[in-house]
Amino acid sequence: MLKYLARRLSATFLVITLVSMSVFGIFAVLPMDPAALTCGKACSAPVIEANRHRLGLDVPVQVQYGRFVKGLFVGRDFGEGAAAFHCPAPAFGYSFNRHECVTTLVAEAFPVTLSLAVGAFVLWLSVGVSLGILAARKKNEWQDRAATAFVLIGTSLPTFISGILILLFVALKFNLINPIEMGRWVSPLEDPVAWFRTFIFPWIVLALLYAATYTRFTRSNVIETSTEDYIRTARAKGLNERDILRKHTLRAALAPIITLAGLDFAGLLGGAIITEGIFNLPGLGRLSIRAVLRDYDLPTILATTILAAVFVIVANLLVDILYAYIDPRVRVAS
Amino acid sequence: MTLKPFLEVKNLNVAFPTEDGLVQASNDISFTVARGETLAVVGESGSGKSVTSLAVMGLHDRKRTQITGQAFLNLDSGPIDVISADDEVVRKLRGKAMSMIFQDPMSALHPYYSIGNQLIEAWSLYNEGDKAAGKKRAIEMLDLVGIPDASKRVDEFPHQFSGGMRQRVMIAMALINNPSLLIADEPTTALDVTVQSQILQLIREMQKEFNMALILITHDLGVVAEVADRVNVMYAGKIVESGGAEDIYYRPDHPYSIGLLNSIPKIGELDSRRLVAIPGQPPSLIHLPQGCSFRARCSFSDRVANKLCATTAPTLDTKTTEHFSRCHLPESELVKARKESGGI
Amino acid sequence: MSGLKTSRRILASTAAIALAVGVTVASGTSANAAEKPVTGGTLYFVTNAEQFDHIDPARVYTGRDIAFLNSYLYRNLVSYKPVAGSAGSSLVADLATNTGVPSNAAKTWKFTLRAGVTWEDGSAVTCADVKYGVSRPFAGDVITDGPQYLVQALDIPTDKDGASVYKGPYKKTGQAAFDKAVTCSGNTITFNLNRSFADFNYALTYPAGAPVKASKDTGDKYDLRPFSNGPYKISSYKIGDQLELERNAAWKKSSDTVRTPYPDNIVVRFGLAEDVRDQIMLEDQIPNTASLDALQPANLRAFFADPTKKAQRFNVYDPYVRYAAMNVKKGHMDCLDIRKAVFFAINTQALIDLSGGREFYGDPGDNPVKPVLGLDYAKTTGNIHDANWKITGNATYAASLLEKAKTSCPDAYSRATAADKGIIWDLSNTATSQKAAVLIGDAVKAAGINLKFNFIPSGQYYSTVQNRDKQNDISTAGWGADWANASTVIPELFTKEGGFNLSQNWDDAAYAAFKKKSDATKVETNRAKQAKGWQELSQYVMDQYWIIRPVFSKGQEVWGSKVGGVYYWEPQGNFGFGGMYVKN
Amino acid sequence: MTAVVLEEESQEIVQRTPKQIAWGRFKRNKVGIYAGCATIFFLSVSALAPVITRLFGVDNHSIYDGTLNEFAMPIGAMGGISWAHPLGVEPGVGRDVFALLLYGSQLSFLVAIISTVAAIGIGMLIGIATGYFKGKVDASVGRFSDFLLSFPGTFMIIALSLPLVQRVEAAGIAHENAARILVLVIFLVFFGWTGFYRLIRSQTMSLRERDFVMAAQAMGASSWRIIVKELLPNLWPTAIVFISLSLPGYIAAEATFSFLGVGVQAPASTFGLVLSDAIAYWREDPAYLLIPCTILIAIVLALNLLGDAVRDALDPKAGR
Repeated sequence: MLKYLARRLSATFLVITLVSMSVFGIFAVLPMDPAALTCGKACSAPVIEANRHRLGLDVPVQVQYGRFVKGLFVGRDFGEGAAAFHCPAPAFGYSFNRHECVTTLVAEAFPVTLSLAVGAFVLWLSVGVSLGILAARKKNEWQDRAATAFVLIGTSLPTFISGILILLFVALKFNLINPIEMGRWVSPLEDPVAWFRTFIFPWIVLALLYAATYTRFTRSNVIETSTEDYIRTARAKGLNERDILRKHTLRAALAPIITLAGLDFAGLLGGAIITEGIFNLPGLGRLSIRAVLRDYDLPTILATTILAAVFVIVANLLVDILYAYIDPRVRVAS
Repeated sequence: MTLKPFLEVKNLNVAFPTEDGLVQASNDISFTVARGETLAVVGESGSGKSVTSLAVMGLHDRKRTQITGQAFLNLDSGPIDVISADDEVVRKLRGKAMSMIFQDPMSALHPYYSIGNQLIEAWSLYNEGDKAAGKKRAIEMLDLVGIPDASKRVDEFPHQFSGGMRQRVMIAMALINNPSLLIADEPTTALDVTVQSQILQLIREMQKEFNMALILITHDLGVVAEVADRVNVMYAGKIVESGGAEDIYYRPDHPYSIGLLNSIPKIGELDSRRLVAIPGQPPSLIHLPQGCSFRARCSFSDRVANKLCATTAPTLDTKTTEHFSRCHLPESELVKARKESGGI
Repeated sequence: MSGLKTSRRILASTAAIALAVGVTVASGTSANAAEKPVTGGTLYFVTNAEQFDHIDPARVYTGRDIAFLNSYLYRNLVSYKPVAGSAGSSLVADLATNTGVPSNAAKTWKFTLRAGVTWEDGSAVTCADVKYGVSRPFAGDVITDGPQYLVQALDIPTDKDGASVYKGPYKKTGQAAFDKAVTCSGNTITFNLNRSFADFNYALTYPAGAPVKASKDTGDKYDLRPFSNGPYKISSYKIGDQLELERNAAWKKSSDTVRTPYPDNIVVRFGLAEDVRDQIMLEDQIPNTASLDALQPANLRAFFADPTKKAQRFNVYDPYVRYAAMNVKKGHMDCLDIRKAVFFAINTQALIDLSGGREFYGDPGDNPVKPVLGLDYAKTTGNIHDANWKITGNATYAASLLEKAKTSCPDAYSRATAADKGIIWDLSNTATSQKAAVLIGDAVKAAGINLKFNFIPSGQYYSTVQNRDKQNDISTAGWGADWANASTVIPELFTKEGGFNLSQNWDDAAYAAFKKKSDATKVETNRAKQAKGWQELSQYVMDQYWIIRPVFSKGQEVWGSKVGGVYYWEPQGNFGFGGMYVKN
Repeated sequence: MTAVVLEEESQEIVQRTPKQIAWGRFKRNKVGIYAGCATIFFLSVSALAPVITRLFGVDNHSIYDGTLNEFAMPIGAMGGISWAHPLGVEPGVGRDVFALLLYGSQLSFLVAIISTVAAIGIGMLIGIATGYFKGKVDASVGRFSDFLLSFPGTFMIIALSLPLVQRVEAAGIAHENAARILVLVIFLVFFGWTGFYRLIRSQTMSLRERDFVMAAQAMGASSWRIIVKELLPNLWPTAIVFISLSLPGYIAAEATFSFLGVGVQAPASTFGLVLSDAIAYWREDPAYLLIPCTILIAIVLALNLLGDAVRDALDPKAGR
């Protein structure tokens, strides 16, 4: 197990390195010129040049990458003379458009996205899994049909539509949110009620989409597992149906959901662009979209992209470890 | 036989409604089996062997199955008809009064739980006592079924066991609560030939040890010879022949039984005779043909007068209670047929 | 909305305004003079924007931001008078005791600082602070985006690229030259300029000339937390979230004749979705709120149609002229007939309707200079006064111009008509622009012109089109004068040195003469003569069709029922923030 | 029970081909039939957009004078619905919404179908190759697909589409909307093929161990022949199920991206563009928002239902 962990960890580290290098490379070869884009109104060639230097884009991409990596470990200095300042490690760079170390921006945005992801995750997992189990148990009965209808509506509604409809025709129309506070970050530790009110509609929108997938997935897994020989064995032993479902069917049927859920959750941690946009949530998704569309803020773009990838990669690792914990076959085989 | 039967099955029918029609999987099945007795049920796959025993165990989904008839378990407290009894009543019989082991030991154990865990779970259903007591009993049972180093292996997981070992575990699990009836559904089919006989041997020992009624389901008549007291031969959902093991072996009454016997090799005769497979496919259980359902595959049907096979389904000939069959073929022709097909 | 972000502000002249197309200013309601302002409470502002473009005084350049920050956070040597109407355009002394004393043919300007003005930490605002503040815009690598008037006007040598030898207070390169140009003597600061600059004090209404305390300067990060010497100070500012102001205890009413701080707290809420912002205003959900943006056109109409909201809105001509700049660089729109053909083909009416109609969007204009500039505006001839011009577009006439181009400039003709080529028009990527593109495309197609559109993300629009290599044939734009002189319009828009030249016209045959006249007009000291020069240059620009279909645009502001004291501050084209209070 | 089902199937195999069985199952699924009809309706209506719009006497580029009031809002109830303009007119401009959506659905279907087919083609090719030949290539392709999965695809499409479109245009490969569609499709395929690849790879690996493939190998059949004759026929049901389940996803994705400003732009129009425009008018002209919403949902729903029915018919174990 330890050896397995060590191997997985080193592989993960390698993938993270590769991903960050590719992201760097991809954004470096594109014909966008952040120096020109952020150079302001009085832009001339020398100003663009100075700007390029200020942004650290006047050196080859591998040097930029080297600085980036170094900054992650020891921090980074920006500016010159009396205007110089330091971003402490882990420094993802400095956003000249927002006058902040990117790490600070990310650290401010992360709790928002985390709240969004966790709440939506809990909601969709509980709704999706319980509906899926219900539908499987009541196969072909009205409960199953209702769950199927829910699944279909959920999967057929792109989030931008459900988000807008819920925002415009429910939340705003019936004054269910305080519009001026809409999307404002409130820590759940300080004001749990306000936090809940901020996130409930975004949670619903995201959960609507994901819960449908999970209902479908759970339903078919439970049905499939129910036909397994070992379920028949459990029944032949004389176990009652409740225990069979709880101990035998669900354990096996829900294990694959861990993989799915882990990756979906990690994907959300990278930022839910559309939902955050519609509900005004200052999370990672809005941070990155703003960086792209408003001012092409390269350090922020790089940081959020790499971070989103790292979330998925790390989730992959965690899911595998968790799976090994749950499924003894994986544990020993590895 | 004068033993009081432990299980009495009377006119059992099992049918599954499907989109294509009603599948009549078990058709008018009656048999008995007593404690200490071994009943072998033989037939091709799909002949209704498993369906019948699953019905006895109450393992069919009642919503999707039509079951009629009766199956009495003669318990000390009095007989119970498991077909008409409540689900909950039948559930409490499973594992205790009757147990079952299945064909494929590879998939019959839950992959996520340790062997010990699964055994203890079965044990604790009918026994008071803490986990340690359950574990002690589990190790004891594993020892009994011949798992070496049981006290250590009890904590291992199914995938760490070989097929034969898993089947031993299954047997240990089925017997952990001293059942009166064990149904072994093709317990050796999925195993290596060398292991097969060990497992059979084990089942037989266990039967003696626990004085159980044993129903051994198999498609392999060869297996039956050494262990069975009685044999039921099933075809297309019906019992086509029933009798003592010797009767079936040496005096098979039904062309299908004859065919089955011909399809197994006999020790010492390996080279002298070709094995003969029964031609054709079994009929659809949805639209059973009129007349004898084996007719199409029977090489002797032309010897029956008046095309009787095509028009009338043969009934069980119950002239003796020990050996009977569903066949129109006269006794004289039978003797001939036995001879022609290999001189049994 | 329209995606036309305008970069500068305009000053309305005090003179009577002659309007081009006979529409008078739909004046907004102003506060009831009899009503007594209330002190206390929290005043909210809502906006769709994620942030103020800048709040570092050296970098602020948009009228709204200047008006806001100047009313609450920091003080300049001189300010516009915080009153409604044309009186608002006059200068008043603020940090200084006077509005500046010019000498040496307006090449030297002296200001004497008022006593008793303090920073938020209680320390006095000194002449050195003003000097330091003025030095910051020279650090072009740190202080971006701000106005360049001081950098250009101060008497400091330039290198061969035309850049000042002084590199700002961070690097201190060329500090001696700066120290010579700006000198402090006691409470008097002297600016030595490199040319006669009769309205230099107007340039100092920009906070780029405001004091900055050197010890509090954090370079780039000063844009998040400038040190206050006004009646409020920043208690928190988070981009994309909100800016909160609280009272600055160190500010003394006695030292400030300009500001009237009524609310206890001021909160600007950023990044609200447009629907949410509109909802708040339409339903008066937060009555102590004013919107920093105009509402979406459809909602704007609803708001202005509601008689109960009569006292919560105004609708005025804003400082801007919105237009389409023709890139006349060779290979682009270098053919006058084609430029004219596009202009005459366009359905101006439909475009104006799309953005709110004449009532809210504005009127077709005939000049890069807006009538509110008074002196410098005169009705031009040609363009919208041409007999062939129709407000809904004149495809037939446009086609005939195109036909003329066939011989006058065959290359441009083939480009404009060939199916696989076509003229490319830059637009910022918004829903309204996409629709405008449909309207424009449909109209010019009827004349036989093949027009394509390049949609640029709105945040990057101006930086993209100002990149001379990336600008396409036609770019939508907007501009407002920096103060009441077309010297902040014509040279900025149409000379190579200008800060906002989207015409790239310096290779145009007509350019040399234009440039010569522009330079001469800029240094003309006789204001009447100068105005005449700008009028003639405007006519010239319009005759060359370097810009087409100018619109003299309008702006709307709305506020909640509990906000009082609102007036339109003409020189800033925005709220007079200082007068606003929260009603009981 | 298991035994019986097996028997039932073995019985049927004798009598009917798998295709017939699947069709038989599909025919019994009423919802699937309705969804199929609806899908055919939507597909043919959008394919015939030029004909149908002509029948209605409208088109998607004309600006209809007199349909808008002086505020550029549609005259008449429900966004200006009338006999002449069955779904109303576009506020601000005055084009016919029905024609806009018809042509828009054409583009949506185009993007979705090309993306699906390309993603499946690539996934199939690589899946079979890696699943059949295994080895180092398999391992590295597997890693690469893991690698791809970790990228935030949606965000990267938004971040990179503009510069990529410029590249495509500069290279003269395609222009304007064609270039935008090309880039969008490439992106969708680039991030979309991995799912199908994994599925096909694992199926190929299991098929590879099946007797009939072993037999073919033993008989000395070439790899190519085995792939074409033995593997492909057994993989097509998976492909069909995947196509029918992916299509609605791609339709929704196209709408989402054009909503976000990636993908086609004016004067062309798709659901996403119309919806992003309609939000500004939701108070004054809710029909302009709700009608395209409803139609888009109906299309995606029909495709989803059809996909479910196809899956049930071809792969009954997965759904039931």
